[in-house]
Amino acid sequence: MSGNQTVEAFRAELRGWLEDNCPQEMRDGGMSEDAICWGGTQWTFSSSAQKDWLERAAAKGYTVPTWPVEYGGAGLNREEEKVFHEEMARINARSPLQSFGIWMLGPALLHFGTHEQKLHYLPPIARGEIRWCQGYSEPGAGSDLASVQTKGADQGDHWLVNGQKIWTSYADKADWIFALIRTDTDAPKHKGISFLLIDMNDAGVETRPIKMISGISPFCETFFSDVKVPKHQIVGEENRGWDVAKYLLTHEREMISGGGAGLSGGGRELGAILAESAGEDGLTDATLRADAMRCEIDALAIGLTLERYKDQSEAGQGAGDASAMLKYMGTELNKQRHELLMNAGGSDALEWDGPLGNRAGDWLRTKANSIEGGTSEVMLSIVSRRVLGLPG
Amino acid sequence: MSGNQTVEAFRAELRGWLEDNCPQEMRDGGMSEDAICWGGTQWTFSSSAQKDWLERAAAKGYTVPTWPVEYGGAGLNREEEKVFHEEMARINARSPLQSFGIWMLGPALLHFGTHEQKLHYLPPIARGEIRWCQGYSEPGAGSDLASVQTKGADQGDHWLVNGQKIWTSYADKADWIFALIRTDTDAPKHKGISFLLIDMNDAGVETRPIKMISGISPFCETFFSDVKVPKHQIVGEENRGWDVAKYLLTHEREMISGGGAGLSGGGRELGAILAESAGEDGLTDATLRADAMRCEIDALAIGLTLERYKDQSEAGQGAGDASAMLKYMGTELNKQRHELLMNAGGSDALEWDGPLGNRAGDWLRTKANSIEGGTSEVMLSIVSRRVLGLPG
Amino acid sequence: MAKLVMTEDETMLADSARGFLDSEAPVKALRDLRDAGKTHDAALWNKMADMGWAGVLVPESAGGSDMGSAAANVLAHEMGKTLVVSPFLSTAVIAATALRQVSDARTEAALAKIATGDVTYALAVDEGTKFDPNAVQMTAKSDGNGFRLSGKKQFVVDGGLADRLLVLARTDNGLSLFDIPADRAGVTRDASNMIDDRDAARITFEDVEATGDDLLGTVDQAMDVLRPALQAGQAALAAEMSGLTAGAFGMTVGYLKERKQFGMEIGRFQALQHRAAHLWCEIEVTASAILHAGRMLDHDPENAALAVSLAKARATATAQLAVQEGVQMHGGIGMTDAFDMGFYMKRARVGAEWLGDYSYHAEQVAALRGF
Amino acid sequence: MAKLVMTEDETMLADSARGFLDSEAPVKALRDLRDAGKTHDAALWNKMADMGWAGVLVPESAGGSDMGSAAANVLAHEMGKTLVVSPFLSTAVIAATALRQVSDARTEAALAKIATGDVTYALAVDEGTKFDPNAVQMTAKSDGNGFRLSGKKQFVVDGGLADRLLVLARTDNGLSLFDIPADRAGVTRDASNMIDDRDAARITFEDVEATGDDLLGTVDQAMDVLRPALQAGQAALAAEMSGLTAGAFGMTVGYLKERKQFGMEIGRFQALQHRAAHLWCEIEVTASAILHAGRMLDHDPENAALAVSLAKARATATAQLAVQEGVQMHGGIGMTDAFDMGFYMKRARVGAEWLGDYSYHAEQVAALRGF
Repeated sequence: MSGNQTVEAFRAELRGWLEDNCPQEMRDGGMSEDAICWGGTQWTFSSSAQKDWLERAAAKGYTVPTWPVEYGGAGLNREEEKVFHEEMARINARSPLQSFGIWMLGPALLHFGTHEQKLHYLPPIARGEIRWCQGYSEPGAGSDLASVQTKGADQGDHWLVNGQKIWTSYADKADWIFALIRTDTDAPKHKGISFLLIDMNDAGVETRPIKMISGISPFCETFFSDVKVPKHQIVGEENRGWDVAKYLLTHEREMISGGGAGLSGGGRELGAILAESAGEDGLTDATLRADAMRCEIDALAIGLTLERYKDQSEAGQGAGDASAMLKYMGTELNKQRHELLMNAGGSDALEWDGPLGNRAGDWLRTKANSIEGGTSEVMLSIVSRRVLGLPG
Repeated sequence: MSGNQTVEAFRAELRGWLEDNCPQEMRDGGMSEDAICWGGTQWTFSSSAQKDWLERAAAKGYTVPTWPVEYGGAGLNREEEKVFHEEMARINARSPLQSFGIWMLGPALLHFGTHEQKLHYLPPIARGEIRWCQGYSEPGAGSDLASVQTKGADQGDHWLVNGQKIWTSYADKADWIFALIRTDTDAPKHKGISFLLIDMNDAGVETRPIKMISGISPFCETFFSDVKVPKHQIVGEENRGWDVAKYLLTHEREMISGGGAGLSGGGRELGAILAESAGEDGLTDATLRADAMRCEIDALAIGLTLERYKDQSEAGQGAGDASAMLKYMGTELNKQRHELLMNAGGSDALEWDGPLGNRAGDWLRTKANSIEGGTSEVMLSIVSRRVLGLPG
Repeated sequence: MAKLVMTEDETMLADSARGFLDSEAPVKALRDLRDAGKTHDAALWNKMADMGWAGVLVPESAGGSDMGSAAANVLAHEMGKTLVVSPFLSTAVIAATALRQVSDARTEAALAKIATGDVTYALAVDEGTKFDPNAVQMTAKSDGNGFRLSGKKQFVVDGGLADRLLVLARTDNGLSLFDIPADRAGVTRDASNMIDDRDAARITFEDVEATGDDLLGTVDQAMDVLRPALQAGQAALAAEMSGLTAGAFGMTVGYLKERKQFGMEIGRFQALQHRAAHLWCEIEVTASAILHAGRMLDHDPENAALAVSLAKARATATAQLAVQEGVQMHGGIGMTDAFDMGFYMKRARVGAEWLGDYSYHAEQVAALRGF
Repeated sequence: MAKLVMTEDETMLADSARGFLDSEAPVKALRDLRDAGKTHDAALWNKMADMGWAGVLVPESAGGSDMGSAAANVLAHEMGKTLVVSPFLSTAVIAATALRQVSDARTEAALAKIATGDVTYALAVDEGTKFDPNAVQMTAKSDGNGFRLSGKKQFVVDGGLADRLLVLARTDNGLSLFDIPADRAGVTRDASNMIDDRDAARITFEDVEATGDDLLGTVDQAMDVLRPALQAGQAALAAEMSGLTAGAFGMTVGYLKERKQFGMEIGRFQALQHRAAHLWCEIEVTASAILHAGRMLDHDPENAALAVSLAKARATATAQLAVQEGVQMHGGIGMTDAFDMGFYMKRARVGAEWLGDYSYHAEQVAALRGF
């Protein structure tokens, strides 16, 4: 059987499985905050369909389709993964599970973790049992992520962690946190940081939600007071946590940029959303039309660029610092797209929970895209120095 | 008689004079390179109408309407000047004379010159007899205008000038040049420069035209080899030429920005030009329409800002470093406007001397707007430091 | 034409307004109101009325100070700086301008009540998601000597708090404007939960009775009365937006000077310097358009359309840029509710839509300029 | 679908093209041609043909190398870098693609001559100032077994040098495409004095005879033949523009590293760094769209319209930005004819208009995306 035949056989099988297993209510293409299933011990399913969908998908490894089977995945290769997303999109299926464990910790563990760590931490992520959050930023650090002040004092078999993190997404709903902790205060800034895994239920861990301009609190401040972290809860080597962080930053940038790419579900809706706002003759408002066309063109081209970098990386041609480019272009575009959607929505978009749902909240949320995971300014400086080789 | 009545009486009188004296051929609103009368000893009138118009206007002081009568002007106040421009525009009259003498040297002499200098130099400018050019920039200096290397060695009753200037507009057609010359090589950069007036016919002055991307050569390189400049040919004090230069730079910036302002003749034509390119239903191309509307709005608002700063300065509220703002906004807009006109012109605009005349040449010319007289980047840095007080 | 320079009177008015508002209505007042679940502070509005602001466009004969549009814009600008919540635009600018287009005892009395702060108004025009008076479908059917109003309005700013409504409806041969009490039978108001925390409502009119007396101006000729009112409102809204732009920009420049990253003030980074400088340039240019609109409304109102659309378009674009740069340059903190920048961003967004968005006014400019 | 990554063959093709062009056709070749008052270098075109480039889209049966659109785009990109002057797009891409849509002895012979460089073509579509095939008014009236062509074309790129013309004209029930020699009686060519110094002409057709044999494809069905040819041409033009963008950008980054002002390299100024970095990001994104267009044309030509319009729109916008930033960052020297940047700016402007401008392709995208 040729590669193509294998892939098509997989498609047929998957299509059948989806037909049988994806509940009808989960086929509404839901992308909003409400529609997401995050998992974790605090999780309450919004419907039995949501629960069924998660359990069935997890059983097949489809919550993390590209992870190895032994860690809870389906072991799909790149071609199969594409087919997987195509078939999911075909029936408008919701993602059965989303989480920082899937997006962030998983890739880090797969790359830096020991076999034992993978076996221990990955399957509960894949099954949506344990929810993770990320502890990188600290108050006042801003773009200077490596200026980590939270300390882990070496106590032999454990570190004693003290300090404070900020912008920890959904820390109040998470079970565990992966965090950058300074374990060597004498070393240069980037050389004394370790990447630790911490149980949020441990004594001394506290969280406080931060209310954002969109009215919701997706982020928290997280405080550590004399928290004991066993030595085996480190990913990678001691004081080499910055390597893990950098790897994940690159990964995160690609992920955030994907949000604006237009080939993802949200992007595919742009034309449809605009058509709704338009009259019978189409979108005749010249200003809006011109902006919409430019946005659509850019979204499609950025989507193709994501695709191209994946292909390049598969072909062994590293994308290198291009993730900074993708992050910059993707997030700036996403902001523009949401400005456009607010504009198209007119006064209907100006109400919380108005006729257009959470359009205003989504719009405000995008403003953080070009700040979190490295600001647009930092991305441009990276390109300037590392790609273009400009001095300074 | 109230101020308003005086002004209206002036309007009536002027209207009659224009009716009697402005030749019909000079009422075509001509703004192109060909339509301009520059004057000077090398000047050849393109028609007898052009010659008549210059002579009649000069006799009334209308080539420099706001200059004092004794220096060749008409002594108009601000209100009368506005009326003058309104009435000229009403009959689409060409400007009878344009020159660097009028725009640049005149204002400098009126501000810094002695009475004798004014009497000596200004009337020939007003009559179009002597054409001036400007010698500021030097090769390699770029935005750093004060890095003047051309030297004037003190020889008692004269300076011996040696060096090279670049971007001297129409130096090959000019009779005299006003130039920044380093007369003290030991002083700090800005403190050893003098503002000298030099006869282009003097021995040792040579010019070489620079061909530009638009195909024409409005600029020259100008070389000075042992040129003797008598001591009385200085404007302002010795080694204080930078004060004069700064004054003129501000003036020049306002002038260049005015080119994009939309309230000047060129601006008023935008709507008409676009209407030509449009079909019966108006300008329906959404992208072009959106750009055109934005350009028109910005042009009008920048025009009002010029107006506002003039009013402020009359009211004794200095505009200060706002000239940097006007220069930046005006020239960037002018570039956009010409991109728009090229776009609207389609393939007709892609030929030298095609159906749209010199549209491509005009477009290319505008690219220098944001470079000459201080780049846009320098303007933004001036605003950042002097207006906003940002460090650096 | 009056000069494009602030007069001494205007400067004094601005200074005194600023002094009052800094103590009585800083951004915190909006925050407190929001946290209390309210959209209106009647006590504040009474104080403003006492200072003569409610009567800024009311003729002296009706007890107003009749200072004109430029002065109203000065007040709106100062209010914008701290995102003041009040029915100033709806009542003191729009309704007062509409009412003074008609000279009779009834409008004189209404204007007097506006000046004293005893009555508030809201303007009900929009029916779709975009401002477009000519698209109004709401009907006012002749019924004996009066009318019966039926239809729905949305984005009625101050529509929840207002005592009276100015309602645009379609009569037999055109549009007519009605001035009716907000509690008249058949009027149902649903508060809109606005992102800028100000008062607004969706309003349903079910067979609402209106007499000939409720008609403001001539039947079928609403625009004679409404156009000047809209223009005054659009110009004042532009001024308010330029005020909020100034507020957001001031915070941002302050932050650039104070915040350190990578060992230095971020205001030393040239890329940020140039962006801040560019923004300042845009602000200056917009200021001219707003000043000009005020002058035209006061001195040549028949020809003010271009000036007003210019001001609203520029103010809208500049405000968006100012709040976007404001949030981005502040980084994460700018995204938190605890910080004020978000309030500016949300107000700028609502102001962008109200009384015609950028595109609406750009098309007005294009039409007036012949393309 | 083939991957969005350059194949080894493509990389080798690019390298060998670059090697050849750097020695045979640097920007100086364009300058020399211009200074000599010429718009075509037949010797250069013959060398290109010898290397197989003229036959890049010609079937092997007709002596071509049939490498496909992606390969043609690779060549066009390399040519763009040094602003190479040649009839490559008109002849090897557009005409060859049109001809191969029809399989007969005549087209086979024509394709063979293209591959050897023995014939050059130009495409005559535009009649107004903007590209719009559907607006063609030129007539081809039935006359016995043949036709009589009357009308005017403009912006016929390579129309002065071409041996043959592909002419789009209106027949009784639609549009038809004719393939006629450029010197046929009744054809008058007026050279256009183009700002990019390349060959172009305005062409008048006065009662020009065409036989049934001169018809390319079916009468009234020009688009069957023309659409693939236009798409191949648009994609290759986008690739050429991305090449010129790369050329201009390379010069600019080099200048930033070398030019000193105020005592340091101007590339140290963060504002310029960020602008250069932004431009690079745009270039990278555009590169993806162009690669994708080539893949779609080669593997799924029926559905390539979106990909092609995307590529041309992006390439147009990115090229304008690159040359504008290029001139501005070079300062005065960038404005002089002695420096090459102006050539890039002028070529970018002509490329922006040819075969559909940004707006044209944006509207195609909008239509295909449903708004």
